[in-house]
Amino acid sequence: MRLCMSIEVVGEVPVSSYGELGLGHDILVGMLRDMLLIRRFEERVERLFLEGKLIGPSHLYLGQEAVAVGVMRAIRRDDPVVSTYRGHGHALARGVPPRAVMAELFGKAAGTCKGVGGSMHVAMSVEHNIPMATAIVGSGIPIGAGIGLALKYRGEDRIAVVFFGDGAANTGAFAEGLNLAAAWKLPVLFICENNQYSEFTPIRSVFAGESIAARASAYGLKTFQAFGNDVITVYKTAKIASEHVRGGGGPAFIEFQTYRMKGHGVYDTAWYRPKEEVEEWMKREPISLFTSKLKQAGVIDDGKLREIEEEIKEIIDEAVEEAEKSPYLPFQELYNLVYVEG
Amino acid sequence: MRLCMSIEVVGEVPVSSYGELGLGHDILVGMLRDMLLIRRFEERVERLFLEGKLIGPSHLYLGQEAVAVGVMRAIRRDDPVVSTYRGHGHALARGVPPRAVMAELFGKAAGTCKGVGGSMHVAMSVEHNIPMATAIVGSGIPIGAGIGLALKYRGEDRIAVVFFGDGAANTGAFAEGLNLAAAWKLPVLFICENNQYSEFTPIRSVFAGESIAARASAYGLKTFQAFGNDVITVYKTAKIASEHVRGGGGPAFIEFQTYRMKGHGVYDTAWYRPKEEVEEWMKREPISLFTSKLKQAGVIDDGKLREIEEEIKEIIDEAVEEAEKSPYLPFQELYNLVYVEG
Amino acid sequence: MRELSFAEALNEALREEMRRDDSVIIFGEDVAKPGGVYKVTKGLLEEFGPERVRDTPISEAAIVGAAVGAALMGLRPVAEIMYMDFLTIGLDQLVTHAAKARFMSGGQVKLPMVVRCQYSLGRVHGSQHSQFFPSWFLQAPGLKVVLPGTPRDAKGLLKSAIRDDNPVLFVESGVLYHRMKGPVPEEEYLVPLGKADVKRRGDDVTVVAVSRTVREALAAAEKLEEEGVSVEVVDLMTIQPMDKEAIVESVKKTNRLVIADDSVKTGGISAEVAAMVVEEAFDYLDAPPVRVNSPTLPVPFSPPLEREYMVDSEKIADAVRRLVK
Amino acid sequence: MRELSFAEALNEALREEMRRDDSVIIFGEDVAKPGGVYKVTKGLLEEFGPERVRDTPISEAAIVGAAVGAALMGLRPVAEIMYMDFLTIGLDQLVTHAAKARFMSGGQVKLPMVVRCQYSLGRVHGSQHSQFFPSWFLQAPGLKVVLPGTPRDAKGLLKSAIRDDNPVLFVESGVLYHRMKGPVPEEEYLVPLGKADVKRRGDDVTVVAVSRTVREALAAAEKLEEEGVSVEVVDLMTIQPMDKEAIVESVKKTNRLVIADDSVKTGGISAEVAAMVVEEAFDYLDAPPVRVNSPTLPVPFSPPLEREYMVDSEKIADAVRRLVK
Ligand SMILES: Cc1ncc(C[n+]2csc(CCOP(=O)(O)OP(=O)(O)O)c2C)c(N)n1
Ligand SMILES: Cc1ncc(C[n+]2csc(CCOP(=O)(O)OP(=O)(O)O)c2C)c(N)n1
Ligand SMILES: [Mg+2]
Ligand SMILES: [Mg+2]
Repeated sequence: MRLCMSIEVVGEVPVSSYGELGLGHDILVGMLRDMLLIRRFEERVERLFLEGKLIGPSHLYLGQEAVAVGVMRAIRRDDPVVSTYRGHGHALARGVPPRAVMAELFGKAAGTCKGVGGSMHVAMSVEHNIPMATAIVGSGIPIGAGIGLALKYRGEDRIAVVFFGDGAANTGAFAEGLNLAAAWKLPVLFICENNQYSEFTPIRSVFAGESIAARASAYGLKTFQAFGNDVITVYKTAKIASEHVRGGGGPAFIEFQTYRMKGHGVYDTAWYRPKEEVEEWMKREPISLFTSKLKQAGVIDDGKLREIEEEIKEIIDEAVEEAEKSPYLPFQELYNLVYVEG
Repeated sequence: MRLCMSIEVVGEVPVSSYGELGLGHDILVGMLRDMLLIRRFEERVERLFLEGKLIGPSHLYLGQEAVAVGVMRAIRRDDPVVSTYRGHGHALARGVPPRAVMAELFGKAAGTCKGVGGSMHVAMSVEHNIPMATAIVGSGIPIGAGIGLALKYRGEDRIAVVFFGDGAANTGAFAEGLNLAAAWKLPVLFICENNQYSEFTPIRSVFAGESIAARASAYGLKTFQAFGNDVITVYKTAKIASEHVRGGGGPAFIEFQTYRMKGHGVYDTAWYRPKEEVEEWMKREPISLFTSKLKQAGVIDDGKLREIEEEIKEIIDEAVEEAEKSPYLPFQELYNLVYVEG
Repeated sequence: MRELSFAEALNEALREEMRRDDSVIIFGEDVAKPGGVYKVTKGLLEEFGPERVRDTPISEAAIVGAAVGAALMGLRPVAEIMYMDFLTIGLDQLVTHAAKARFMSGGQVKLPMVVRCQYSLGRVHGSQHSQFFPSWFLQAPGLKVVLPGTPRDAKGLLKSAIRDDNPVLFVESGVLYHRMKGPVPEEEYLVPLGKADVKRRGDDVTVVAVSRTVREALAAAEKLEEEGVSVEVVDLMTIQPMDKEAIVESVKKTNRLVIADDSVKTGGISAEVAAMVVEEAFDYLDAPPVRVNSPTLPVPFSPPLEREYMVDSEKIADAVRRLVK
Repeated sequence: MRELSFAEALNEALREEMRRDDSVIIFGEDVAKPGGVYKVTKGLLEEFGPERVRDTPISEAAIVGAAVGAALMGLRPVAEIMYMDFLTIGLDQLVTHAAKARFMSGGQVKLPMVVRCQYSLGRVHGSQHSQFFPSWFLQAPGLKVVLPGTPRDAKGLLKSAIRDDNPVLFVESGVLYHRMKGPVPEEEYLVPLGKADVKRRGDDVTVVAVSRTVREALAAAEKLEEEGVSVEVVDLMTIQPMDKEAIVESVKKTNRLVIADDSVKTGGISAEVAAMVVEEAFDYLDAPPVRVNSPTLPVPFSPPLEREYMVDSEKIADAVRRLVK
């Protein structure tokens, strides 16, 4: 017996179709700006680590900017998001102020989590509808299902959006969470950022079966695949998928193909990756890809680009400066963060 | 994109093909006898519980006899098996003496596990190559993968065989274990006894996606589906699948459709099942099905049947009698069962 | 006063809280149509409908994880894990997420969720269905951990747990569900979390007990009274946060302490109680605290062996006798 | 004697045991080609090949479960769980299967397996990557639980763990991997499981320590010596089974006890040690045992807060000073 599942592959969106998607020039430039903000922010973070000003683990979002930005633009600001330890990009794309993100990395009280969370939980910002950023691979998936359950129960038209990596697809939490979401037809959009590696291990070497998307489909989810380095393709795919979910069609799943520009964490040189592979992907690196498309479409020129870069540099400089001089939380305050009183 | 997976559906084997499978009359009668032994054993166990002579949880194998017997006959006696809390049938089909099984249910020292395990672990018998019988749904699956790993590493031509129910397909352990087995191409045959219910809940109501088989296939396993109440169909499917595995083809998965004749445990009346559904399945109950086929083929007659029934009755009577009068393990002996000394 | 079984009392608590607050929802394996394998959720589906009472797949990580997610959005989920043993499968969600989410977010979020489970020690379920390890959660600040010992407390504590804005692990003794009946007021009441309860006053020895052993401790106290020994029985009820004051106060009066709980001895609840009392009231102790626990062995199936394995009133009484001798 | 780092010592242990016995195999996340995220398994793939050194998918239940299965068949798997936090995901396999399989089979099977993990407290990893909960496993008889505190012990204990026929949980301190060097003999040696080690002789106070706190205890002892206080430092090394005799013997000599470990205070390793010593040597104690632990809070990320959170030599010394005052 041949059993067939349908997986919707969304092709790369040509520049000529940007108009059809309702994306005006301002929005397009805004998306590039968001991506650049993440890019420059992460480059600065990397530098701060290498200078020893920041310590601890830190998982940069370099190379995956198109996914966070495309998805965040496609969903609503009030849709709750579940992020991960690789969450700097999710936070910035969602509009969490760079100064709060930076202060958190410094472990300062002005950080999103008062410095108590750190890089791996920096995206947690209730104000920005990111109630969870987990450092445990796969664990955001059942949590996202639970968020969807609450939204459905309340009859809201919001949807839950959960980010995770390719490695998460091998976890039990992935299986249990997807099954629950699909069995209960919960309004959850699952976003798998397949950057081809789980830490130092290529996903293909520890993954069995056709694809991550095929697995999701076998768990009964409406499933999509698309190229994750093209922000407009990401946007379009997330738009279609989120409409499916918001319309009551049950959970959807998107596998985006993307690539880490650097190592797993700041100290990882990514020596284990074949040079040709890296080069191949760098040709399709999201920011130069989008910049050249926007130039081609006449949406942006070098002058505007410089302007954006300057604005961003200022924002980041300020964020670092403030973070450096702002205070730590007094230790005693920690005791007030464990339980809700009363 | 349509993504197609192939699932091999093995059709019901007609009586006329028994010869082609190399199944002589002795073997066929032997298989019926094994099934009858399980049937009568379980009926007696049920009675002992209702009389209050046995206590604790007990999950009868009534109605699924064809799966255990068909599979055990298809695999080799030295293939290690992982059983479950619904393991009486697996043990008996494997040749564990009924007296040892019965003594275990009575909690006596003469039991397979010295009375320390009880009904849910009664199938554990190293002598009979059943090194594990777990009471945790799904947990046998990664353990089976580990057994397969050992066999592969040692270059043995044995294969691991793991039994579990439909409910296990929703667990994280299922997903993690299947992925590991497939990624490492381990020699493991996974047997899912889909008896349509997980305790009191119909599997369909808590399961998303096409089928359990489709899930297994998405995890990259060679996958089969067959009717589990026909012992020869079970035998044939398990034979094909085990040859695939033994031949180095990597793990295989079989989903057998079957049905519990009674409740989940001895005290469950199965009130939650629609009468028509039960009736429909009872028409295809494995023992009458096979008996009538064997009669049709002229392999067995009522006289021979009576003979078998008498032999079995004697075995079971003796098992109960011995179990009742045999001693418990002295409590102090428990201390010697926790660690291997030295 | 009317008498209810442990299971009935819990059922009433759930029912009342669901009537009171529509943000309370329930899910777990076999809790809806079947009404729970031990009937604790009986009739709730019928009264509250399938959106509020849900049967889950067998997937404990998803069950606890979904509770975390739902609680983050302001619902008050009550998730049932059928046996405490299976809680290990959802433990990452309970310990690494539920317990820490508020802290690691810098106090931004709260998780008003309850995870209910029961342990089946005493029901001849063998090694994999009888585990009792609440002491683990003493290492997981952020959780409250509640273990009722009577139907009355079960109801009042569960109601408080549901109303609490923190994640609560609620551990029930399965053997008590239908075998223990007790007075339960008709009118509404709450039993506060974090407070111990002196279940019996006495002067010679303090027996601290929790969950199933409370009944055993009370039976022991009864016997000992006939022997002229006056026992005070303190029911912990919540082990995290622990009501140190109540325990210490009792010990300061009696100067002798026995702690009885269903954990295996090493690293059990009793270890923390003993260590804490020694810290806080060393000079008041006439003798070392005695721990009455199961031996440090897995649980055997065989009925007489399981019986011998378990803490009972006789073992508690013996410990007290040795202490006052 | 030559000096090795903690990680190097562990690597040598693995290498020697793999050379000695081809039933020893290794698997875990990133352990093969990458040589482990902390380089403990560096070079093993190259020496022993891909059948014996395997990268796994991210699936801790499968990792521990596969170790159970392989051990049931007589291999000696050494499974690596990258952070102790992730052990919760494989806990059903460790606690409900590995620890109980022998017992519940009536002694038929044995499981010669090791699960290695590390805790990253002290490496500013935040709440979800710094947990330390070995005391849980005091409730899981059937497991041995080993925590080395020096490179020498790390090597000798790991070798013993691999040769042991029981399932062993081997917990390493990640912060020591590359920051602690110490003498390690060139010639082969074993350090036995189940035995504590008196790391320093003294008369006034016994400090029981384990894992990372051993170094802190020794530093404290050094300081205190200058102040005229003689401290005996007992390194537990194995917490299950626990070497009661060694601890009690030391306390009988010094009459004062401080226990320092990286658990949060309630329900930590120190609780069991304190309760046990009080039981066994109450009359020898001049003062109540003092527990020096992390406060009962999740681990904060912020570097200075994490530092303040942790047990250090100063906190241990203070506890001793208060005790001898
Ligand atoms: C359950 C669990 N196991 C292991 C880890 C350690 N770890 C952190 S990130 C990571 C790789 C995750 O890969 P992937 O899911 O592809 O996400 P990516 O880092 O590529 O974004 C691993 C193994 C973890 N955090 N959680
Ligand atoms: C992890 C886990 N969750 C829950 C249970 C309780 N339980 C025991 S059997 C069972 C149903 C299992 O159904 P299925 O896998 O279909 O096997 P069957 O009993 O039908 O043979 C459940 C939920 C368990 N033993 N383990
Ligand atoms: Mg990845
Ligand atoms: Mg079933």
